[in-house]
Amino acid sequence: MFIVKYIKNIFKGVKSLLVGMRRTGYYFTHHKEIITQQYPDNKETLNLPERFKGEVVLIHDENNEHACTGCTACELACPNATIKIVTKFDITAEGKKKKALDKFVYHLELCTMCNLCIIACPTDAIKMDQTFEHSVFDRKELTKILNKPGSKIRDGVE
Amino acid sequence: MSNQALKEKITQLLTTATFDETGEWLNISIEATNWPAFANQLRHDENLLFDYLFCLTCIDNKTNLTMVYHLTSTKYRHNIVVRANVDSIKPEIETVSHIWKTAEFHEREVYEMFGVNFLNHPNLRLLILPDGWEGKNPLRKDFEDPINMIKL
Amino acid sequence: MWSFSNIAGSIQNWLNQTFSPTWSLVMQMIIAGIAVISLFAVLGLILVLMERKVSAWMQIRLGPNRVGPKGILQTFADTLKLLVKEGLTPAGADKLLFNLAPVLALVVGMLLMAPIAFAKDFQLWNLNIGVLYVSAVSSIMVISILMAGWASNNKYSLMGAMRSGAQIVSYELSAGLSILTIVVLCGSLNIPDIIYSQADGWWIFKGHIPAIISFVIFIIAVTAETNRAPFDLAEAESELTAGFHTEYSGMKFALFFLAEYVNVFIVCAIGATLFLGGWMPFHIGQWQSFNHVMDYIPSSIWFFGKTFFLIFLIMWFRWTFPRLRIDQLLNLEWKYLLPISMINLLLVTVIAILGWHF
Amino acid sequence: MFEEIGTTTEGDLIINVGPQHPATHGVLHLVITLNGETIKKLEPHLGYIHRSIEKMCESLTYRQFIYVTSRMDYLSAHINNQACALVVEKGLQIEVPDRAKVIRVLMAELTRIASHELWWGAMAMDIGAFTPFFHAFRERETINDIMEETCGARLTMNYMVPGGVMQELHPNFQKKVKEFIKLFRLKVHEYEELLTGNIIFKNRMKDVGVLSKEDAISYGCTGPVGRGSGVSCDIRKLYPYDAYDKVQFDEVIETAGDSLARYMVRIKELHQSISIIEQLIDNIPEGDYQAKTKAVLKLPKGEFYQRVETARGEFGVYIVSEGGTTPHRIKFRSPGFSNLSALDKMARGSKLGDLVAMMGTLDLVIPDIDR
Repeated sequence: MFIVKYIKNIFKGVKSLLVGMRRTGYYFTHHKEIITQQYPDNKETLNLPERFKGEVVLIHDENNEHACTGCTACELACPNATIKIVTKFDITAEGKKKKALDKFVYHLELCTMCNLCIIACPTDAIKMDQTFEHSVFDRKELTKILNKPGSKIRDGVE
Repeated sequence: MSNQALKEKITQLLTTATFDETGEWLNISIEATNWPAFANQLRHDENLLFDYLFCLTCIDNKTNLTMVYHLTSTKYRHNIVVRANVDSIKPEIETVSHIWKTAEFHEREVYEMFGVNFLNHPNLRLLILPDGWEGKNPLRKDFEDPINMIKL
Repeated sequence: MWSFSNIAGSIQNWLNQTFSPTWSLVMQMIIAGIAVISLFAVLGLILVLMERKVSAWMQIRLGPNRVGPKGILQTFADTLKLLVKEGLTPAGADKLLFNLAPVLALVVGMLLMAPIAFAKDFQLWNLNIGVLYVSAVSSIMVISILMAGWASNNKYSLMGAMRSGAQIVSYELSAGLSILTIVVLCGSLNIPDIIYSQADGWWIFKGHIPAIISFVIFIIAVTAETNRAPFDLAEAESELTAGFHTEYSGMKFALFFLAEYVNVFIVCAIGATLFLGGWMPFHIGQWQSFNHVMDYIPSSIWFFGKTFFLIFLIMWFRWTFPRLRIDQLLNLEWKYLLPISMINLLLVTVIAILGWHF
Repeated sequence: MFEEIGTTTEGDLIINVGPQHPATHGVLHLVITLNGETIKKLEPHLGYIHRSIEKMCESLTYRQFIYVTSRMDYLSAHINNQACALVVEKGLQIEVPDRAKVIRVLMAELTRIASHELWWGAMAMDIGAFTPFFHAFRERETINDIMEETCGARLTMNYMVPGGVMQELHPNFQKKVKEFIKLFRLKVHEYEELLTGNIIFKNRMKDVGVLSKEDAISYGCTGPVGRGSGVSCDIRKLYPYDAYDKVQFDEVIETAGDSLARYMVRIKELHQSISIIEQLIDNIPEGDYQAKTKAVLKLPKGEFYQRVETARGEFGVYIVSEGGTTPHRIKFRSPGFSNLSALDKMARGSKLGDLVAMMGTLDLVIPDIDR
């Protein structure tokens, strides 16, 4: 019957609309389920996972020593030339010339956080840090020199 | 159909075709001039029914270009790769966009990236490159990007 | 007792005693105008914030919470931003119509404010054909939208305006018919008369099922008439970017925005007046003691409460449903709403003639 | 540009949808010829974010080029990476440990759920319902958090390496995934309440953008678009890779070919993905997560093709190697490119409002189309 079908359709339609409205109405009255975070407010409690890839850092210990031998494995592994290793020649105690790290130049603006350099590093000298607030006013500030001034290679790292 | 059966069947269709079975799928090399008729047969032959062209691309071998067509049959589930060499200075090949509709966009992409001229293509215009692009085709080996972001 | 009508009455008395009758009338008009404009501003501020909060809570968000405590001053900040923005006029636009359209939209809203009873005996203009006046004036709104769409010299705007024209003209019918059911039941077009006829119960309860049906149809039709989702085809931001106000910026855009919200308020106020008794407290037939308790709540609170409930309902629709397509929109009107409201009107007429309503 | 479209006659209206338009997620540009509200012709213009990834990859080594593919279809970045890892493994004949295979499948299915979530929300927003967007993002956030814990990033994870995966799973991974699945089953029900059953939604979707089975095959439509038209094209089922041959799941096929069918395919795929994850999450084999590979990878001379099923359809990587450390030619067969080509066929004769429904259910990701 046409009329019966017509009325049935209307009721079915209205019911489906009411089901949807019940769902939004539920969330309207249940404010505890609100999921949006207040990022600057929760800075203290913000917990990033330890593996989070924020930026590359060179690990320095308390004696201002790092483990980078300047072997350029990370530079070769990097797909977009983010890392530039500048080496120099140190004179060791025996009077021999030895290649050593002069500057670990890191272009954060080019980095895609792909983690390939960390894997490539034979001495585990670099790691990914959890900092994620990288915005600066001048692009030049994103080019960083990772080895701290006066730092030198840890003894025994080849 | 197994690779062997396919080979026999295709030899019947096109005697000049040469085969290469080292890869995952049967590779068939043909002359570019044979392609339109051969494509029609591949699509409509009852035992082949290659109705799905899942990849169409071009390779720049510096001396010549190679058009590569990956075909599969949604009924029999067999795959073949058809390769046709075209000249690198004046590359030309017949379009297959009336047989496999997906070829229309893929051929337009190859046209602008490699400069291959697809004869009888209904709408052979630039798709990805900006209107009025002049100069070499970007995916050719001899293309040098004036800005060159790749090598940095 | 403290009430709006007492305050208005004392101001009127004072004016009449101090000035000559002509000046007193002029002063009254100025005061009424200022009152309407400030009501506009306040409504805009409140409704925009309300919409943002309602949408936020339905979408499991917090909503604005930066400006002022819990974000209640957010709309001030928004208005300030829109005020200082440049009001662009596109190069090919018809300048006069382009600039006139938002003003017209606002003027329609102001005109519609006149016959609405905000509280007991508190009305700007007690018009004996109040309901007719409202439905007549509200259809001018479509002209401002068409004007905006055409004058913008933009294809999106034009399409939005054309859609809006088709939409408002058709939905005017069922809105009018569902208003008529109440007019038939109480036998008057005068808004105070309609309200007083609901002193022993609101029409939605007194008028059996037909009144409920016409209430539902009225809500659907006015949602469409005010271009609110799911009937916001004139704007349809995913199809026409912003529809008829694509080219508007700054304060001109803000006027459209304001007009939309004020229109929502007005149609909800009309709905509340017709079906939910306007400022009339919740009365049940012969329960005198219960009715007395209800009378202690001020009439203005009843009015605004009902109106805002309806506004909330319309916002609830907006944040739940997807948008209709233009042909489905017209189908809904011509194949469903209009036949139903006609049969409904017939039923109500029978009920009214036989006196079956309570 | 407009003269070339041809067929325009007096009274036709040509509008540009995009490159900046709320309905095109990304910078797609469609030139539409309208007659009133009816679409007469539609012409996509691409390339606004073309980065020539294929050319870039020609100068990157086989370890390096994987990360670039995350930037193509950023919503199924994981699955793109997986395809690249698989093709390198195919060329070098590396045997991947079982553990790595299962981890890859788990991650791929989580990615698929996350991608479908975003599609669901964005499609609902296209047709005018705003609320689903936020509801969908709530669950997507949970997946992203799980990803972040194990892979260290939320969207472009770069977790696949030739021979396995980059890092061991996080200790919390299994627990969190199980919690998520339990919750997600309830939430999918909510989605259906909010949108699937809604009569306005059904009317918007039904008989809109119908694509017949023959056309779907001819246009090379794959994924939910192809399956919505009744084409059996799930690579996971047809040519199983990694651990897909070990799990039980159904290939979802709808035959109607309209937008509603494509919608239903994706919603049902959510259930299938959950079932795959449920089968694997308690049975991750012990062992290495990465096979031993040489430091410098050199693919033998030849051609290698690997197809995988991303959230949008069949993704293929075609490598031509000359035997060096970098590929000679690399071609990415992206599902979105072929799916987009069918849009003109679908859209002709429908209303402008239908176009957004069609584009919504095609689930176009523009970087995937432009590459």
